[in-house]
Amino acid sequence: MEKSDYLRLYHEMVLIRRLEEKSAELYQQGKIGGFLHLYIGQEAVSTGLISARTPEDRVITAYRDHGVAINCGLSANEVMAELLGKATGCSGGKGGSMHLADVKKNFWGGHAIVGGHLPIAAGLALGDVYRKDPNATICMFGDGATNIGYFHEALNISKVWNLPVLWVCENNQYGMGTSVDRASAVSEIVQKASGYGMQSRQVDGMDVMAVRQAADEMLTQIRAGSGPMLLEVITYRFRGHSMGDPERYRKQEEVHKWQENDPIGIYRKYLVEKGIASEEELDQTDDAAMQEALAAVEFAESSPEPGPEELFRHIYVEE
Amino acid sequence: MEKSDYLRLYHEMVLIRRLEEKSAELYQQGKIGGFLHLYIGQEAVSTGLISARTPEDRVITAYRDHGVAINCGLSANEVMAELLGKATGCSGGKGGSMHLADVKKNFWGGHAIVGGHLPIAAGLALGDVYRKDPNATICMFGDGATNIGYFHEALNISKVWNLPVLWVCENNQYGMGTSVDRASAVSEIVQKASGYGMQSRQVDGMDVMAVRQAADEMLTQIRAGSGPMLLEVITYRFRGHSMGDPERYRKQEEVHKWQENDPIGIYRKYLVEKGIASEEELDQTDDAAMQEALAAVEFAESSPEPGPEELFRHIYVEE
Amino acid sequence: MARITMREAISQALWEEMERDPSVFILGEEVGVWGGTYAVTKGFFDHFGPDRVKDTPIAENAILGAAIGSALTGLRPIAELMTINFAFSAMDYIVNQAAKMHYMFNGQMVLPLVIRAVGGGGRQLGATHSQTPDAIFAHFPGLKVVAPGTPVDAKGLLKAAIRSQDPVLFIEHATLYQTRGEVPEGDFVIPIGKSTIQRPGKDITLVTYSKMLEISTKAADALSKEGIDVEIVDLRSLRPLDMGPVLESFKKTNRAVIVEEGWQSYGVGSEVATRIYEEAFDYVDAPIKRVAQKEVPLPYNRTLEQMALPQVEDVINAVKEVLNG
Amino acid sequence: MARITMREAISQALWEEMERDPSVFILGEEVGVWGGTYAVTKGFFDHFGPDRVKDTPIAENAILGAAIGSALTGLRPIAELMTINFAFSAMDYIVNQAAKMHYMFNGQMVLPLVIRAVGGGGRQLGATHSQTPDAIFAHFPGLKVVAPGTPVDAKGLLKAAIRSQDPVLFIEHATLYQTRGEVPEGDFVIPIGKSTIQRPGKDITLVTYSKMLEISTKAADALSKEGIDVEIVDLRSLRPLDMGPVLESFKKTNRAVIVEEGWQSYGVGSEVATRIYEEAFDYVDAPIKRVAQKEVPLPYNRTLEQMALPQVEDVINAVKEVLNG
Ligand SMILES: Cc1ncc(C[n+]2csc(CCOP(=O)(O)OP(=O)(O)O)c2C)c(N)n1
Ligand SMILES: Cc1ncc(C[n+]2csc(CCOP(=O)(O)OP(=O)(O)O)c2C)c(N)n1
Ligand SMILES: [Mg+2]
Ligand SMILES: [Mg+2]
Repeated sequence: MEKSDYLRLYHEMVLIRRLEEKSAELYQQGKIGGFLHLYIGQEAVSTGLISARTPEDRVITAYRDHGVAINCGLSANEVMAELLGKATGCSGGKGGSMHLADVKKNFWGGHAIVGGHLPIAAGLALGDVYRKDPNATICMFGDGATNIGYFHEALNISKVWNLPVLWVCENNQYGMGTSVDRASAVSEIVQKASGYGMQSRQVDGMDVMAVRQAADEMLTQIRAGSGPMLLEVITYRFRGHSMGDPERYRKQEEVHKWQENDPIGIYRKYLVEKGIASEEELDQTDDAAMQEALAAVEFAESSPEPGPEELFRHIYVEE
Repeated sequence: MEKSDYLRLYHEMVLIRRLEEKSAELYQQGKIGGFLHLYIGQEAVSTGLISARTPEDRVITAYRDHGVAINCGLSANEVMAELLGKATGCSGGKGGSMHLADVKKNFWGGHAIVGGHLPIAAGLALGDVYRKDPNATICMFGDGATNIGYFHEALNISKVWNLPVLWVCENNQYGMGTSVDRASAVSEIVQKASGYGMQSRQVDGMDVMAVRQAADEMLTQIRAGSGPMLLEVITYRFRGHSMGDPERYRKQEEVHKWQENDPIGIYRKYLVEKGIASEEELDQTDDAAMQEALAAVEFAESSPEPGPEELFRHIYVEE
Repeated sequence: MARITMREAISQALWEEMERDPSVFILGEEVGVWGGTYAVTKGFFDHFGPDRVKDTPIAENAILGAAIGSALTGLRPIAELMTINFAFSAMDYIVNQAAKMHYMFNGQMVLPLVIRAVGGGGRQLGATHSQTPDAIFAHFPGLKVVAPGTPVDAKGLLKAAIRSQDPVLFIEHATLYQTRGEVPEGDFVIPIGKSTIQRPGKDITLVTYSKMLEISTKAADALSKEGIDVEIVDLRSLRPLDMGPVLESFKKTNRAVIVEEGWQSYGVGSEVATRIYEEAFDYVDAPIKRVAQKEVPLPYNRTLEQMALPQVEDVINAVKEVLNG
Repeated sequence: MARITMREAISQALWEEMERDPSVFILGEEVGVWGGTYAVTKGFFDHFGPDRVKDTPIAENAILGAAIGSALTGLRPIAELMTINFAFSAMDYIVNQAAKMHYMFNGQMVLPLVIRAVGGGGRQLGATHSQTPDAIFAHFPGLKVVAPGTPVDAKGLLKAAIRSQDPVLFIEHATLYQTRGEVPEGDFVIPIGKSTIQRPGKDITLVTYSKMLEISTKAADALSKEGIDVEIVDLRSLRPLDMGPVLESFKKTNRAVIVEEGWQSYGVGSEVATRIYEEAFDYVDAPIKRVAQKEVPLPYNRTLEQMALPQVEDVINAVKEVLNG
């Protein structure tokens, strides 16, 4: 990795953080509607993961998708505009926070049915296999999603058909208010791989470099034909499940303990200690990210709403 | 086990065989309609299994249910009458071959949606737990059913809630025309237990005593609060999936090889070799079973059809 | 009589039935520790404990399967689907298991089961999370489908559903939880399968249910200022569908508009309209009109979403068209 | 023109499209080695190989999810549901994913996808396996729902579905596979979304589709002997629903009966009837009648099952009632 790569990852993580802080404010102001699921605390996961993909590798995730979108190369502007439901949003304002996507950047969305996108990920990978394209598909989902039937059918078929999928479980300890041990028969999600005869690995999701390395190694094998693998990433969401979560299910001390392991702080420390970047350089990146976030808000707020004719567009390709 | 117990099991197995042979004839004559899934070759599984239950233990299975019904104590008459759609059938002629049941005998059916009855089995067990009744629920299903989401959700929740269920996979090598290795990521179904942190065991399904023993040991633990367990029973269906199966997916030699391990033949040999019963006694049992099967056909054929008023009965309890 | 919210009314019904009958219990995602994502079961977990207020994994099939199975053993489960959109993730249990088992096994199996599901659009939740697909569930004999529009109906009908021996899908509209209304104190039951006149009038019959009762009432208020006297019939349940009050009203007014939140095609309006034509043809003075959701997946953007949903204006216009028709 | 069966017609459409376009492939339970449980894809596996004729586990969500995902990458999957009843086991993929993705992502995602599903009752398969729930799928904008009644339509419409850029649910009636009809040799396409007059007549309009076209035709034959001249309109697709030929016919005959196999409530008949009343009210000479399945889960017993399904006699009686109405 070049220095610029290191800085790029740092920039992405900080940008995601700032964008989401801003979006929380806009939500409070009623400018964002619907559900808003913040990724704050989990930025190292998608940042590390996506940094290991080639542009041809496909990415698909659940509704907690702001970070992934940024990592996949969507602009802060089009992400923020989508949250505000504007015509300039990446989904034209029709999708909202849970449905970011940019097919040209191989980011296949943002999906709101828990686990529902896993079988679809298998299909994306099947497309590559069918055409003999040596790409991988990265499919991210939460710990809660591993208990639904979709997970089972998708993992099973991916192994039977030897599909090039990296299944990535972001174990942030809770599905809404239900801790892993109250919802899953096994508390180590990696253990679920054995029911599919699948290789698996567990990694610290607060350490972007660790995530990147694991993803890199696994994706390399997958692209070479190893078949699907399961990666469990241990992480934590610092905020509620979505805006308005009463958070009765966890203690503030627990949150604070995890916050001490802020993935941005850890990475910053790593960069400085390894002599890759100076505090000043990182401060500059912080500032740049803040400016970008503010500009995105400005862009989104001043963007036009989709026109009324949009209501009946895109129901079908062929009317 | 008393001698009469041994003979009872032998009688059940032979009776199932004869009844099904007869039902195949009646199907050819057009007297049975719909789907007819024969259990021939698998008789040792349900016979051994159900022989280990207490009357309070609940039993539920898929559409391949004639054997289970007999083992649960339904009469040959009411089973055969149901196959012919008669008013005297155990489901009043409304259910047919796939929907035998007798709630009073704790046989909760016959279910036609693959894997669909597994979550329901979890519910039956939940009922017992809720009332603190120390019963087990025995839930039988095929190898093919282990690939559907229902299986996953049911096994997971049964473990999370520590439900007293004995999950029994009858691995007869195929789901319709698809062999286990073409459908399942792991060819040993027992291996799936590890994804649920569940105890499991594999047993020879052609050996009724082996099945009985495994079931007995596992049920005893389950009733004592061990939580759910998975039992894989290795077996084979000698006939097609249902009537009219072209059987393009397997070789006749394979079928013949398995037929050499006829569970009835094996058990008969066991009884004679152990000196538990004489050939003559077993011949008598054979005859009795044949008579019972013939009488059941006679009963069913001479039974009345459900009257037209039945069409609108039982849509709701409260109209 | 107290003026309480729909949320309180539903909460009371659940609480009282659980106090009354120990075989009643609740299961679903976030019903326990969280207190229900719409706060309907707030406080239940602490009071009734984890065995009677069961948090589940995200596994809709397991939830409904467990509900069905335990109902078969004589319990009275109330399964909560966080939103009705997730019913599609466990559709088989609703229309192919719960709706069929009593009949298919010749009455042997009895399923005293309630499935509570939160429905409706209007909160910018996007296309997959904003549906009002009530009609498709009502298509299936064997199931009862209830969707109250007022707090009192919610309480009385939910109690009836819990005490019913049959499987009931009970649909609560997310944007009605704050709606207030008079609800008698203490125990009362409103039988399932009875439409009712919510507002008497003589010029035209509005047939509606659930959230659209609110919209229809606002339209009626506005119309009354123009001297148009609207009668509103609330279906309250889609199966059984009680046409009695609808026909009675129609035979008086000879004109009708049907207002539903879901899509028009193959929806509630078409069924009700057809039944009116079949059973009161000679009373029809003008073609019946339907007001329904535009036939699009519901968009996130607020303006577009509101364009797609039936508005008070739409009802007013439809009424005027029918009166001039 | 050859007289071939519906099975052959469907088989030909699949075969020819796979020969024509390498991005077309088939996946589903028993479509390969077995040759399709209704023998529709017999011989395909040997000819096209396992990559293009993919046997799947029993996992309807994986089947439809894989179809959707691969369609997104530009392939043209044809996913087979062994019967439409199993659609309930993967409902979300049909109504909440396939039907919504193009819209929700603002046109970015394109899903050239066909879901073939075998539907219908009449073969004593019992309540869970005998349904005709076509209307509930047609309720959802974003999906196209096609259900042909003749071999030529089956072939032409299936080809159109395969070439379509939109997700299409293609419903084949199990008891029509042996039905024969004239089918032109070689390539031809019948556009989706066009109703058609299958039998011209002047006294009354029968609106129907799929299997009920056969029943309606028999009824028309019988009625013609009594001098009653029936016009039959075949809807062919339920979404888009093309009312053009229906209204044209109705404006001529002024009387209609709608014949569908599924349950009456919230079904096809109510939608079509309501549309006729809305769009041709002044032409109505008598109340429109619906013939449909009795509102019961379909029983196994043959006599009861046939009692529940619409019969030729039912259509004849309905026609006479409308003519005398
Ligand atoms: C099928 C389905 N059931 C329920 C929900 C409601 N729901 C949305 S997010 C969520 C929790 C998911 O938890 P997890 O998979 O761990 O992801 P996280 O939110 O922690 O990122 C639930 C229950 C849904 N969207 N889809
Ligand atoms: C959800 C669902 N999908 C498909 C089917 C059709 N089907 C009936 S039996 C069967 C094979 C089941 O195989 P297995 O579970 O191994 O049981 P076996 O028949 O071998 O006893 C299939 C695919 C069904 N009934 N339900
Ligand atoms: Mg989580
Ligand atoms: Mg099998």
